[in-house]
Amino acid sequence: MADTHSTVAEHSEPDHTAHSPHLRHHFDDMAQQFDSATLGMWVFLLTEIMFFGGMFGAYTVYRAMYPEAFASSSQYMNPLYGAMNTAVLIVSSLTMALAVRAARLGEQKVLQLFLILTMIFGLAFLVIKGFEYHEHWVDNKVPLFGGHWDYSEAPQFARQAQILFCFYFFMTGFHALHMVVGLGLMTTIFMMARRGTFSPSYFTPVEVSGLYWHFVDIVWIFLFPLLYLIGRTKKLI
Amino acid sequence: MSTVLQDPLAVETPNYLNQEYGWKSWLFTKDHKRIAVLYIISITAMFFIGGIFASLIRVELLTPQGDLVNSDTYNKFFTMHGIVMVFFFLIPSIPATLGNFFVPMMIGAKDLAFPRINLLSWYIYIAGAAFALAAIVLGGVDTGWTFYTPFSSTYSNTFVITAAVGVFIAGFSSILTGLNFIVTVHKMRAPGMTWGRLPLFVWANYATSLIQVLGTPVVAITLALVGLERAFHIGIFDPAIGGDPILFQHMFWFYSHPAVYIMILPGMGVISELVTCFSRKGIFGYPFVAGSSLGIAIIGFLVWGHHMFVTGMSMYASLYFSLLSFLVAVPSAIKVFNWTATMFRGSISFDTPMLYAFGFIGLFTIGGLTGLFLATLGVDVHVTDTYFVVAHFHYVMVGGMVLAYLGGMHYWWPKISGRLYPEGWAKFACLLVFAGFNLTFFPQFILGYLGQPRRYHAYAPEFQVLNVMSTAGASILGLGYVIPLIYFLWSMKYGPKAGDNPWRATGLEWQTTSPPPTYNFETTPIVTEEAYSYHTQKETHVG
Amino acid sequence: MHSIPSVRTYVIIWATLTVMTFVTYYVAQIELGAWNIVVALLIAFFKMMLVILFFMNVKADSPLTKLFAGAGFFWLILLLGQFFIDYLTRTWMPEGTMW
Amino acid sequence: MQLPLFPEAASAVASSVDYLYFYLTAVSVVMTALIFAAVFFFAIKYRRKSENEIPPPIHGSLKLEIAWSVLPFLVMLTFFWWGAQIFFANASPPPDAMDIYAVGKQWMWKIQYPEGQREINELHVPINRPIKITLASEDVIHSFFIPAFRVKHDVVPGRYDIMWFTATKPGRYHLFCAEYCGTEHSGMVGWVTVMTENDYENWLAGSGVEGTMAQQGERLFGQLGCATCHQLDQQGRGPILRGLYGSRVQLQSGQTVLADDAYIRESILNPNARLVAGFRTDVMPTFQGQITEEQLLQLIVYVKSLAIQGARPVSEQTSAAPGGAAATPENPNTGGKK
Repeated sequence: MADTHSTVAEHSEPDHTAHSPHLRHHFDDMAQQFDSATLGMWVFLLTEIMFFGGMFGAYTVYRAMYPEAFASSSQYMNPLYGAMNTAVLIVSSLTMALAVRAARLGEQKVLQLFLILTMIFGLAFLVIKGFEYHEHWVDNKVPLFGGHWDYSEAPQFARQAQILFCFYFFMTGFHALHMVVGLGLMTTIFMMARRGTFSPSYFTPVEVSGLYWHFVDIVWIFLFPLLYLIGRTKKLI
Repeated sequence: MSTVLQDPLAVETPNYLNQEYGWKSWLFTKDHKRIAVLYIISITAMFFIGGIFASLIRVELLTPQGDLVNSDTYNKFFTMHGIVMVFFFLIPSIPATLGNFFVPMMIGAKDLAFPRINLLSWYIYIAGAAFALAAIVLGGVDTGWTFYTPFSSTYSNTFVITAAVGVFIAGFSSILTGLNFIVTVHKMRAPGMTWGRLPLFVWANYATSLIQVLGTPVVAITLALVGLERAFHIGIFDPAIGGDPILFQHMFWFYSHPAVYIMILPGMGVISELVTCFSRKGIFGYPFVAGSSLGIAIIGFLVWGHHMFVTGMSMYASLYFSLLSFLVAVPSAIKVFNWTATMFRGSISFDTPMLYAFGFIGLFTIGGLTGLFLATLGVDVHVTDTYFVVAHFHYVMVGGMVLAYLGGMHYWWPKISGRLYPEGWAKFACLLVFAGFNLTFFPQFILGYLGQPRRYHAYAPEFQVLNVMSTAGASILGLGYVIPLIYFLWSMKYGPKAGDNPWRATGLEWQTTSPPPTYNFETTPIVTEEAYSYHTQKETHVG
Repeated sequence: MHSIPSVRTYVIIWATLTVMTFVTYYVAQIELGAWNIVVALLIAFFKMMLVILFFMNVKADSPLTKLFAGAGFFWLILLLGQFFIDYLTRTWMPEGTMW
Repeated sequence: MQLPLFPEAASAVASSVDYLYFYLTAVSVVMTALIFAAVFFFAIKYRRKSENEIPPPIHGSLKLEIAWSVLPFLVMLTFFWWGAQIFFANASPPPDAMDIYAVGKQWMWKIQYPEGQREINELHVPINRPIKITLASEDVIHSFFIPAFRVKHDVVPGRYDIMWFTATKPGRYHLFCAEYCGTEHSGMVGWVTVMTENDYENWLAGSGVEGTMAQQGERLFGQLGCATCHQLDQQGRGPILRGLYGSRVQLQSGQTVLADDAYIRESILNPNARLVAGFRTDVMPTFQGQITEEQLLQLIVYVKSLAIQGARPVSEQTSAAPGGAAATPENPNTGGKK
């Protein structure tokens, strides 16, 4: 490589920056910048998969160890809430996908509308989740705070069921945390959209936030059957 | 070449150091080189903090009775030594400093793909370090750096959560650095810089980044579970409600075994640069050296169970993990053989970086081979959790990683600072490190097979002689670390100007000025040759 | 950049996802023994693929994106698979050491 | 000053571990010597003679790469094979092994013998007899490590771990805790005394004990009120325990389970976890937190002593019954909750 510099590309930087005020100096062109950003988000999602993967792994081990205890505690979950929330999230994913589409096509009003819809569905998810948490609290099914825990209907599972409830709260809690972060992203994107930041040649933040939003949706797609739908055909409590 | 060459005696050219002044220009910089310097300062500080704990451990172990400090204090010493060194020095060491500085330069990029995330990762690192230091100042942690449950989750009365939060946060710094490198290597290469032409240091950092991105989140969630279990007294790993403490170990080592490859792989990358430069010869078997980095990164995820052979894990799992542990030794062996073969019919000089490379090859060979003892089921039962393990991983981590880091720092110091360090002192320090290191850790192999368990505050009197030897070695080693710190600082002001390419090395980082300008290259380079094409260098000459 | 899918495609995907959600809900009420979980996971996997391929538009994306998306699941399988190399074979041991 | 360089080998397995260790060391020394020699030789032979010399390029050799990947791996496979053989040979104790029970507790080892002796941080074993140690932990993970025997096993709370060895040389050897367990981890050490068969018998006879371990368990069985429901000869509110140990038990869930140490332990601590078919969940209280691991082991040894069909209660026997003997499985219909 010693002499590799002997030919030197005449770099046409001013042209590129002139094209778009959004091109950062260290990139050659917008395509490179867009590809980098989306690849970056995918690598980040890789991290997220493993982050939730750690919990899914531990969950699977315990579920294999104590299938009945897990099934019994699943009966305290309300699958209607779970299904509703799944539906809500899927709708929000649809609106998110449509928002990205609008951004690509440069339809500013449509973009803002779908971003707002996405936020509304995201909030709806959190509200339903809140009701659900409240029910568990009233039901004494919260082993987390050393108090609200009563499992006398099925004492044979009383101890191990705590593990499932711990996973339930950790997994849905971390998922809800991701929803909150997602809502923050949406708000930022919405503000940017209102300022008219995006155009068919620059919509990277919308695209990247969309990927994140869909990922959070996917996590829930797995949480729903794994937490709510265990052993629903049996009467264990 | 003459177009980029600068007269070393000329007035300082504009570079990343003199572009701007003042603390704000550093704390808000987005230049990967300045961020690398920030990292160098912070990990050096953490290294010496960890080093102080190491010295205290060694002083305590001079006598078998454990009479210098009480056992609680001693337990905190080795825990803080482990946490600081592993999570705040070894893991960020090469990637965040030399990698941050040179990966973009070596591929001909102006910066990393996400400069702001790069800066963010430094702040996250500092936040994590602040928690770890807070845990020390508040009274320490006594769980060992491994945080084994149920001791960490239920029984310890120390600042476990504070330290775990520190490690959790620092993990995200590591993830973001890895993410940045992956995207940079994929998307920011200069024209002509194909995958087959990437310098091996870049390959090594790329492989490291994969581990950082894929492994770190698992340890993050594991420590989060321990922290939550401790805070709310509920049990994921608590046997009282049916939890399995061994599951914690699985989850912990899923990251923490690959993490040792986060520590050693970039070191191997540095050695590939050093051996080629100071043999003035292309690497022997480029595809194998590059591929073995990826091989280590992937197979490294399949071997963690060898930390758990005596835990009561299924013995069939032990069999599986033992076999794969031998498999991961193969790519490491390939590297050592190829470095040696690279020297064959080379033009070998004995500059300080090359001395460190010799040291690395020797010590890493011993470290790697003793790793085979630990992968062997029947022998591991006896030596696991003894000083044999301590000696083994220090041979790899210190003998390997730290020597590579020091070698790399000496090699690239002229580029980073624009100055030369004093060669005589540097050779002397290198000798001290090598001798001190061996005196410290070789006796520990013998201690380990004799059966001295690790993390012992007081030990059986017959082990004293070997322990005294170890402590004596540690004093020499400590001196060997302090000397470079002094002369590096000294050389920043008084060292002779280095010139752009004092080693006559290939590699794009040497084609620009020293220190490099803010965006590294005045014009984007175009690459037409493989890495380490020393044989085409004939006519060029740097004064 | 990539081709832009039509609104119709998105709506069809959404409708499929919603239907699958109700399918998974009702299948869970039918006794299938060990197959309950298999069916539930297969449906979840199918839904995930729909989201990834269409909503996240990986179908039209570069091989590199596909590689990275796939790598995540590969590593997840490594994690789970190797946990179970231990947990599934523990009971093979001559002594009943599981509690 | 003492300067030992190699540990004493005092068990049947020690020398086989040592031989493998020597083999590994020999291969390592040869490999290290080869690499060192090559590096030194090249460094001197090919040292830079003039500042401007440029050596000819060598790109590599596929044959060499394959050779130095495959050959070392084949050598490593011999390590693997040999190591696995030792590991598996020592995985399960022979059926005639003598039982000893050890409980790890921050920060001491509590040893119990079936004959009733109890010690702290001292283990006495006879020479040339396989000894099976059942390990339990009261709190955190410990590790039972006897360097002279080359054996070690973690003691994980919530379960029983098993290790075994055959001592071959009389003497006193270190017993260490090898898994970090808190403040006085390094104080959790003791001694293993290996004695000739005669000395061991004398030692057993010389120490005053209050009955065998099974008798201690039987006393506890009475004190805790277990006997009110678990009667010896007729069906009470709990299952009959005679003949239970080693049999297969029909559970309420429809599965069957082997009544071994682990199952009995679980049934005492968490009675409803695996309930025997035909019994109610609200009868037996949990004993978690009310009895120590040592007492649990005594109860288990007592239940074990009832395994022999038609055996009388231990108080009427002269010595404890050996464990592990399988009794006829009870009729699942009359079997029940313990």
